[in-house]
Amino acid sequence: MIQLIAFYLFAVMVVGSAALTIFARNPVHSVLWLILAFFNAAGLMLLAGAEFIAMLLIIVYVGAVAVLFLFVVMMLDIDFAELRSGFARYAPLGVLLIVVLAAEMIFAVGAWSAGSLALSQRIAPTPDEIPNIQALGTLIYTRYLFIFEAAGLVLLVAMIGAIVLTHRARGGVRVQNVWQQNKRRPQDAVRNINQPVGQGVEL
Amino acid sequence: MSMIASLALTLPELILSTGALLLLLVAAWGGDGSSRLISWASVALLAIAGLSLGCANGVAFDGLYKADAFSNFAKALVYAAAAVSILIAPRFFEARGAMRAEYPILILLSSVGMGMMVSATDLLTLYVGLELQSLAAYVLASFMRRDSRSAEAGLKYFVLGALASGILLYGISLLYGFTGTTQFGGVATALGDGISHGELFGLVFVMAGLAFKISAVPFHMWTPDVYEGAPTPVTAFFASAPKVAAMALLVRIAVDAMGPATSSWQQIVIFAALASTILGGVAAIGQVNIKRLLAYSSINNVGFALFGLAAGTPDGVAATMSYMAVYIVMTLGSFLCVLQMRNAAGDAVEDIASLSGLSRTRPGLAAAFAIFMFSLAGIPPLFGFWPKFLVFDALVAIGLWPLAMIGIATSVIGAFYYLKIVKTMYFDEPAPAYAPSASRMENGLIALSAVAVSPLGYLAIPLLGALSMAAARALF
Amino acid sequence: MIGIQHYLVVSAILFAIGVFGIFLNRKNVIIILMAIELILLSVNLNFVAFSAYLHDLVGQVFAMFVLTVAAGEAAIGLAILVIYFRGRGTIAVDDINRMKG
Amino acid sequence: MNQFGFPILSIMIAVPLAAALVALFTDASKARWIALAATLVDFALGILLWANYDIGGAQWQFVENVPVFGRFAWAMGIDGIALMLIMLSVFLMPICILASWESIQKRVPEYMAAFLLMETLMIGVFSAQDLFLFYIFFEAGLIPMYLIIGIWGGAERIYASYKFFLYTLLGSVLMLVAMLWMAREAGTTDIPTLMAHDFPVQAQTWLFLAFFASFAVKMPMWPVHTWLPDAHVQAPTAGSVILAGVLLKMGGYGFLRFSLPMFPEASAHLVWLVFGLSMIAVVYTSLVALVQSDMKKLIAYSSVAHMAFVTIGLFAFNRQGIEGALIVMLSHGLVSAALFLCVGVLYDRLHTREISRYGGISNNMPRYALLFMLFTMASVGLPGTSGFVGEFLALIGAYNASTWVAAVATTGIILGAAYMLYLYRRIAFGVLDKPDVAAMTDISAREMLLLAPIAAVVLWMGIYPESFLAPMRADVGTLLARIERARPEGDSMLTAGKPVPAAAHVEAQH
Amino acid sequence: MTNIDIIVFAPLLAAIIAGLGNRMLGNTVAKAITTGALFLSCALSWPIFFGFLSGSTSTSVVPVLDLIHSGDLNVSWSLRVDALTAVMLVVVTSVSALVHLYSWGYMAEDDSQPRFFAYLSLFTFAMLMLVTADSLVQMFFGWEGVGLASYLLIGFWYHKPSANAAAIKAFVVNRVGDFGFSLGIFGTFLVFGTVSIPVILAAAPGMAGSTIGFLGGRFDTMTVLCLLLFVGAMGKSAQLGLHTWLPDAMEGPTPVSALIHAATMVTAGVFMVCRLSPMFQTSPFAMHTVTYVGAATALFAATVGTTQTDIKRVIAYSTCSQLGYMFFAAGVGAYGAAMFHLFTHAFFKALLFLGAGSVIHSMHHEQDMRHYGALRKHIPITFWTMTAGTLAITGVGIAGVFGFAGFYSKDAIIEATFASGTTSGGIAFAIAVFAALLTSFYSWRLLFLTFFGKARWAGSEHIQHAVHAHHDHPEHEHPDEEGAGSDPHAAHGPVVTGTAGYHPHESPWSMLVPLILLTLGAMFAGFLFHGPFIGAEEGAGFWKGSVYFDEHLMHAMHGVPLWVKYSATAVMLTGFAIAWWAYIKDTSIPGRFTATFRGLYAFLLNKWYFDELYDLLFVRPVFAIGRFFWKAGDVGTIDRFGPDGVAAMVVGSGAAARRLQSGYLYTYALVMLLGLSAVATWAMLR
Repeated sequence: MIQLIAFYLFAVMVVGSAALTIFARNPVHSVLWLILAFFNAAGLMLLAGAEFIAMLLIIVYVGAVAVLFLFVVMMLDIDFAELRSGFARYAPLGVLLIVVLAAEMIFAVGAWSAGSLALSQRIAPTPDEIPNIQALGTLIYTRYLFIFEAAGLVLLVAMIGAIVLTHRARGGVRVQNVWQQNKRRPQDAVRNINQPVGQGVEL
Repeated sequence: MSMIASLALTLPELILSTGALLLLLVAAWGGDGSSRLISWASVALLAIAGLSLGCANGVAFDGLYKADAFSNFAKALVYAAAAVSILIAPRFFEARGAMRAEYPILILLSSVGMGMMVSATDLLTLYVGLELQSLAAYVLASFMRRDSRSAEAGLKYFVLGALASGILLYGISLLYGFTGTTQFGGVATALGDGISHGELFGLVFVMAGLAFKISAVPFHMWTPDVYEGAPTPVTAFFASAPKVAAMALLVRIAVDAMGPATSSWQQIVIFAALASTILGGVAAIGQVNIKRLLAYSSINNVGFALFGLAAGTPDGVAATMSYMAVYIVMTLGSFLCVLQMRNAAGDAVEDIASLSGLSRTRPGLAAAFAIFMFSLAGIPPLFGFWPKFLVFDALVAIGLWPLAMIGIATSVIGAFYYLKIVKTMYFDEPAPAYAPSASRMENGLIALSAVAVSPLGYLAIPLLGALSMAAARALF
Repeated sequence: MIGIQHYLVVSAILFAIGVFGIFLNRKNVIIILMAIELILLSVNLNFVAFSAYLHDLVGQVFAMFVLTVAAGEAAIGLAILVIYFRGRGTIAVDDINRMKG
Repeated sequence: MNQFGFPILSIMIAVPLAAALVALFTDASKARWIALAATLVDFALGILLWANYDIGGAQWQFVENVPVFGRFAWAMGIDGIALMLIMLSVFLMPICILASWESIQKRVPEYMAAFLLMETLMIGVFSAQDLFLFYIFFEAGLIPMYLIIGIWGGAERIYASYKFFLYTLLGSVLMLVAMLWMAREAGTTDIPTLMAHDFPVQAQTWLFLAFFASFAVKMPMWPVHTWLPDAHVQAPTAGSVILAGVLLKMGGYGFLRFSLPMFPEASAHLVWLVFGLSMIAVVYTSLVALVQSDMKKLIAYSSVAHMAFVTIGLFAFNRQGIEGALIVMLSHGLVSAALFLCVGVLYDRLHTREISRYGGISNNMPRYALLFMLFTMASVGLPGTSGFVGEFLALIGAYNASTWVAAVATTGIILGAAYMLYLYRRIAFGVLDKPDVAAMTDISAREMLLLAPIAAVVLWMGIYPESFLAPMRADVGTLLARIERARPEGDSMLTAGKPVPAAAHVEAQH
Repeated sequence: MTNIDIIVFAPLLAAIIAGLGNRMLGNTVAKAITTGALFLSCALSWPIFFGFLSGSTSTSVVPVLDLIHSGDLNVSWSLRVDALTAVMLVVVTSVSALVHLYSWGYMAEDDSQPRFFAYLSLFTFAMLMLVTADSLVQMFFGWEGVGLASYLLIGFWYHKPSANAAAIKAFVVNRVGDFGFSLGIFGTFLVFGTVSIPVILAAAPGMAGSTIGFLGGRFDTMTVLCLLLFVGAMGKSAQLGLHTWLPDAMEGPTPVSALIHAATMVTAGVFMVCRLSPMFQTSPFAMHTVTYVGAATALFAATVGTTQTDIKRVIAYSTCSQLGYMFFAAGVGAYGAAMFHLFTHAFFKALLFLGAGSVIHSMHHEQDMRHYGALRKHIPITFWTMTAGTLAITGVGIAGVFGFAGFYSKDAIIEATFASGTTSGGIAFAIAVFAALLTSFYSWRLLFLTFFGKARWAGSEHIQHAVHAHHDHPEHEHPDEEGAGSDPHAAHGPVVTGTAGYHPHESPWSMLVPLILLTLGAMFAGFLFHGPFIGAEEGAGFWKGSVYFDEHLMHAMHGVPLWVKYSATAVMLTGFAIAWWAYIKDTSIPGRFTATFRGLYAFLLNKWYFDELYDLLFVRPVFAIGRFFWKAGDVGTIDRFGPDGVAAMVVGSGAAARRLQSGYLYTYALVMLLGLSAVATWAMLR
C-alpha cells in the first residue's frame, strides 16, 4: 500500500515537474524543475528495485548534467525578458498528434504481460542472491565489456567535441613555465658589477 | 567464446579505436600543426582496418557483435568513404585557418561507431554504435565553429538527431520489454510467434529512428540544412559513410530482427522509399545551392536504395548494398567537384549559377561533374544506372512491378534537376572562372570516381554482384 | 507490487511531454535540450520497469548506457549551443532559420 | 558463327568511341578530320558487313557473346533488319560530319565527340542481342543528343533539350520494368531466345504497354510527339539529320524486335490502339504541318505522319505491311535527313528558317532546287523514289488488316503532297524579290557531296528496292511465322458470291 | 517488234541528258536530243499500230525489272504491248513528237528551254510507262510520273504565282484521285492476290457477286474495286468533282496544254477504264456510275465552255467535256468507241491547243478572246488548221461518205448510248446530244471571236506592252478608243476595238508543221480507222481482247434509228447557226443574253462555283483545322497538360516542398512526429 502511494506520488510529481520544465518561462526554473523530475524518476526506479540506476540518475544527472545546464544558462547571459513564449501556429495539430500518439502508445503497452517466450529469452535473469550493483557490475565487465569500452569512446568523443567546439586560446594570459623557471641559474639572472660612485646606475 | 577470440573478431574496431587514441595523444602533443600527419595516419589506419576485414568471421561477445560478409562489405564502404572524407579536408579547412587535428580523429571514432552499427546483432550494440557515430557527427557538423551556418547546422542536427534517437530508444525499450531480449535473433523469434501491439510499436519506432539516420522521408528534414551548413568535407562524409552504415544497420535489423514481421514493415519501407524519391526529386528542382541540391539528391537516392530493402529478398538486399556502394562513389565524386568550386580569391562558392559555362573554363571538371550527375540520375551507360536496375529488378522479382513502375517514373523527376546542373555547365554562358585546381590528389580522386561510374564500371558488375550477394546471403 | 502498466503509462506521458517540448517550444534551445533529457528519462523508466518485471538485468544495463550516452549528448549539445550563441547572440528557436528551402 | 575472324560489330562500335575520345583532346580542325575518318571507316566496315551478310543464311549473323557483365552479356549479332538500319546509320554519319564542317565553329572537338558517341550508341542499339545491353544503348543515346541540342542548338534549345530528354526518358523507364519482368519470367536476357518465348497472355498486355510507352515516344506517335518539333527546330542541322534519320527508327525497330515477336497476342489485342493513334497522327500532324511557318517544324511534323505509316505497316500483321514499314523507316531515314540537310543549306546562308523569308531560289540555286525537288517528291511518296515503295507496301498491308486504317492513312498521300509542295513552292518558286535571298549562292561541292549520295540511294531504293528487301525477307518471314497465330482478322472478309456465267466473258476475252 | 523498250526509254534517256546537262548542253543540243528521241519513238510506234491493224502483230510482254517483291505481291516492270497499248503508243508518241517540234518555235525565247524539253520528254516516258503497264502498280508508277511531269510543266514559269498555285492544285487534286486508285489497288490485291492486270482480268468474272467489307459496310466486291479505281480515273481525267485542276492547268505553256491536258495524260483515266474493262463489266453499278459521271461532266464542262473568254480555258473545258463523252461511252460498254474518241480527240484537241498557242504566240501572249478578232487574214495557216480542228470536234461529216475525225467517234458514242438500252444510257444519250449542241456552239464561238469580226486588240495589255516595247510607236493609232475601255472583265460588255498598231505574225514553221500534220490527223483519223475501232466484226479482231468488246452493242450501235444518227449532225448545225448569229451576224446578242439571264450566266462563268465551294469546304477548313490542331491541340492541350503541365506541376510541388522546409526546428520536429504518428496509426489499424 505504501508502495502504491509512493508510486503515485512520484508519478504525479515526475509528470508535473516534467510539464513545468517545458512550460516554465525562466530557463533557470526549467532546470530546477528538471532536477525535481529526475529525483522523482529515481524514486520510481527505486520502487522497481533498480537501486544502482536510481543512484546513477541522481549522481550523473542531477549532479552533473543538470548542473551543467544551469551553468550554461547562467553563462550564456540571456536576456530573459526578451525570450518569447507562446506556441507555434499549428499547436492544435501538434497537441492532437501528441495525444493520439500517447494514446496509441498507452494502448500498445497496456497489454503487456510477461509471456513464457519472453521469459525464456532473457539473457541475464536477475540473480536473487547478490545485490543489484554487484550483478550489474559483473555483467558490465564481462558480457558487456565491449559495449562498456565503446561507451568510454562515446564519452571521449563528447569530451573532444566539447573541447574542440568551445575551447578558445585566450591571449594575454601569463602562464607559469616550471621548467624554464627551474632551468634558470643565478648567473643568468644576476650581474655583479663594481659600481663607481657618482656615475648612476644603468638599468 | 573467449574474450580474446571475440576481440579478434572486432579487430577493425580495435585498430581504429586504438589508433585514434594514439593519434589523439599525438595531436595533443603536436597541436594543429600535426593535422596533416594525423590525416595521413588516419587514412593509413582506415586502410589497415579495411585490410583486416574478413580475417575472421563469426559472432563475438555472446551475440552482441557479428563479423560476416555483410558487415565486411558495409565496413569496406564506410572506411573508404571515411578515408576520402579525411583526405579532402585539409585543403578546405586550411584555406579558412580552421584545420584541427581532431577532425580525422573524430572521423576515426565515428568509423568505430559505424563499424559497430553494421556489425550489431544486439540492440545495445546498435544503440551505442549509433550514438558514437552520431555524437562525432554532431561535432563535425559544427566544426567550423566561427561560421554561424555551421553552428546552426550542428544545432539542428543535434536536436533532431537526439529526438530521433529518443524515438529509436523508445522503440528499443518496447522491443526489449515485449520480447524479453535485445538480441536480434531473440527478437526475431518473438516476432515470429505473433506480433503484439507493443512489438509493432517498437518496430515502428525503431524504423523511424533509423529512417532519420538515412534521411528517409518524412525524417529527412534535417538533411538539407545540415548539408548546406556543415563544412563541405563533412557534408561529403555525411552523405556517404553514415548513410551506408545506417542503411546497413536498417537492413540488418529489418532482416535479422524483424524478418518474421516483414509484412509489417514492408509497406512502411515502401512508403518511405516512394516519398523519398518523390520529395527528394521535387524539392531539389528549385535549389540554388549545390550542397543543398546534393542533400535532396541523397534523399532521392536513399529512396531508391530502400526499394531494394522493400523487396525483402536476398536479391533486394544485395541490390540495396550495391546501390550504396555505387552511390557513395557518385556522391563523393560530386562533393569533390563541389570542393573545386572556389572563386578567384579562393573562397568556396556554393551557388549553382557559378557553375555556368564551366565546360569552357574547366572542361575536365565539368565533364566529371556531368558524369556524376548523369550517373546519379541513373541514365545508362553510366554506372549509376546499374544499382537502380538492381533494386527495381528485386521489386519486379517479387511481383511488385507496379511499384517498380511508379518508382522508376519518379527517377525522371530526379533527372530533371541533375540535368539542370549539366545545363548550367554546358549550355550557359561562362561565369567568372574558378580558381585553378591545386590539388593533384583531389583531381586524382575525381578522375578515379568518374572512371568508376563511367561505363567501365560495368566491368565490375561480376565482382560487385558477388560481394553484395554474399553480403545479403549472410543475413538470410 | 505495482502493475507495470503504471510505469509504462507514466513513461509514455513523459515521452509525450518531451516530444511536446521539442516542437511546441519557440522560446529557446535550452528547453529543447531539456526536453530531450525528458525523453531519455522516459526511455530509462521503461527499461527499468521492463527489467524489473522481466526479472532481467539487461534492461538496467541498457538504462545505464543510455544514461552515459545522454550525459555525452548533453555535453555536446550544450557545446554546440554555446558556439551558436557566440556566433549569433541568441538562442531563440525562432531565430534559427538562416538555412531553409 | 562470325563470318570474319574478328568481332566486326564490336569494332564498329569501338572505332567511333575511340575516335571520340581522341577528338576530345585535339583542336577543331583535327577533330573534324578524325571524326570524318572514323565515320568513313565505320561506313567501310558497314559495307564489308553488308557484303558478307549471308542472305538466306543463319538468322543471326556476326554473333558475339561475351558474358562479361555477369547479369547480362556483351551479346552482339544482327539479322537483315538490323543490318539495314546499321547501314543507314553508318551511311548518314559521315554526311552529318560533313554537314557540320563549316556551320559548327564553336566547341568543335566536343561536337565531333558527341556525334561519334552517337554513332557508337546507334550501332549498339541495332546490334545488341541482350535485352539490357539494348536498353543501355537505347537510353544512352539521350546524353549526346541532349548535349547536341543544348550546346549547339538554336534560341529555345534549353527547353527543347529538356523536353527531348525527359519525354523520352519517361517513356523508356517503363520499358525497363517490363524488361526486368521478362528476364525474370523467361530466365534469360538473350533477345533471340526471348523472341521465341511465349509469355502468358495476360502479362503480355502489360508488357506491351510498357514497351509501347517507350517506343511510341521514340517513334514518335501521336499524342506523345510534341517533343519532336521542338527538338528538330532547335537542333543543329546534323543533329536533326541524325534524330530524324536514325533515332526515330529505334522506335520502329523496337516494335519489330520486341513488341511483335515477344507479345504477339497483346499486339493483336491492342492493334486498335496502334491503328487509332496512327490514323490520328497521319491526319492530324499532316494538317499541322500544312500551317507551319518554320521549315524544320514542318518537316518534323511530316516525320510524325510518316512514322505513323511505319506503325500502321508493322501492326498489319502481314508481310507487305511489315516490309513496307521497314522500307518506310529506311526511306524516311534518308529523305527526312536530306530534307533537313536542305534546310541546313539555306540556314547556313540566311540564318533563318522562316519559310516566308525565302522564295524564288530556283533562279539562283537551280542545283539545289533540283535536289530539293527530288527529296520533296520522295517525301510525298512519288513512285520511283524510296518513299513510294514503303508507303505503298505499308498501306497495302494495312488494307488487308483494316480498310478504315488504309483509307484514313491513304489521305496522308494527299495531305503530304499538299504540305510538301506548299513548302517547296514558297521556298523555291515565286519571284526572287528579296535581295539577300537573291545573293545566295548555289550549293557548294561539299554540300553536293552530302546530298548527292542520299539522292542516289533514294532513287535506288525507289526503283530497285529488292536490294534492301532481300536481306530482310527471311527475318520478316520469321517474324510472321511467330505472330501468325495471333493475327487479327481483317475487316474485308471476302465472301464468294455467285459468279456471273463465265461464258460471256470468255467469249469477250478471246 | 521489241522496239518497245527503245520507244519507252529513248524519251527517258533524252530527258535525263537534257535535264542534267541543262545549261551546259545548250538549248539547241537539248532540244535536238529530246525531239529526236521522240520522233524515234514515234517512228517506231506506228509500225506496231499498223501491225495490230493488219493483225500481224500479237500481244507481247517485255520484262524490264523486278520492281517490288514482297510475299505474294510481285510487281514486275514489263512492257505490255497489245492493241490498246498500240493505240495509246501512237497517240502519245505522235502528239508528243509534234509538241516537241512545236515547242522549238513556241518556247524559242524562253531562258530554260533544256529544262522544258527535259520535262516534256520525262512526261512522255511516264505516259509510255503508264500505257504499257502490265500491272496496276506499274500503271500507278506511270500515273504518278505523269502527275509529276504535269506538276513541273504547269509550274514551269515558276515566277508566276498563278502557275505555282495551279501546279500544286493539279498535283493535289490528282492525289485525291490517286487516293481512290491506291485503295483500289490495295483492294484488288486483297481480292485477287496479285496486281498483274491480265491475271486480274481473267479472274474478275469469277468474283462477280461476291461481297467484301469496306469501311464497315458490306458491298459487292467488284463494285467497290471498280469505283475506287474509277476515282483515280476521275482525278486524272478531270471528271466532275475532280475537274477543277484542269482549267487552272492552262497556266502552263500551251504546248504542255496540248500534250498533257488535251491529248494524253487526261485520257489516262479513260485508258484505265478500258484497260480494266473486263473488271468494270462485272459490276453494273460501277458501269452506271461511270456513265453518270461522264455524262455529268460532259454537260457541265460544255455549259461552262460557252461562257469562258480565255481561249485556252474554252478548249480546256471542251477537253473536259469530251472526256466525259469517253467515259459514258465506256460506261455503257462501248469501250471501242471510247478509245476511238480518245484517239481522234487526241489529234483534233492537240491541234486546237497548238493552234490556240499559235494565236497566242502571234498575239504576244494575249489569251483573252475578247481582245482577238479579225485574225483570219494575219495568220491564215493557223486559221485554216484551227478550222479543221473545229470541224473535227464538232463532228462535221456525212454518214457513209466522209467526216472529220470527231464525226465518227462522237456519233459512235451517241449511238452507243442510245443502243445500250439502259436508263443510264438513255440519260447519257440525251446529255450527249445536248452537249454536242453546246460543243458546236462554243467551238464556233471560239473560231468566230478569234478570227472574224473586228480587231479588238487595243484593249489588251499584252499587245499594248508589245507595241510600246517593240514597235516603239510614239502615238496610238486609235487614241480615241483608248478611253472607251470599260471593265475588261465584263465578258461581253463593250470592248475596245482596234489594232493598236500591232501586226500579228504567223508563227514559225516549226510550229506550223505540227499544226498541219495534226490537221491531217483531225481530218482523216476517223475516216481511216473507224472500222478497226468500232466496227462490229473488225473491232473484235483488232482489239483481240485487250478491251472488253461487246459485239452485240456494236451491232446495235450501227442499227440505231436514223433520227438518232442524224441528231448529232442536227445539233451541230444548230450550234453553228447560233454561234454565227450571235458572233457574226448580230454581236449584241451575247450582251443582251447575259443581261437577261444574269444569274445563269454568272453561274456558268464562275464554273458552277466549284472552286469557291471547294475553297469553302476543303481549303479553308483544312488550314483552319491545321491551325486549330497546332495551337489548340499540340500547344494548347498536349503540351499544356502533358510535358509543360507536368513540369509546372512538379516545379510547383517543389516550391511547396521548399516552403515546408521552413528552417524552423519545430516544423522539422512536427513533420517527423507527423510521420511517426501516421505510420504508428497505420500499423495499429492495419
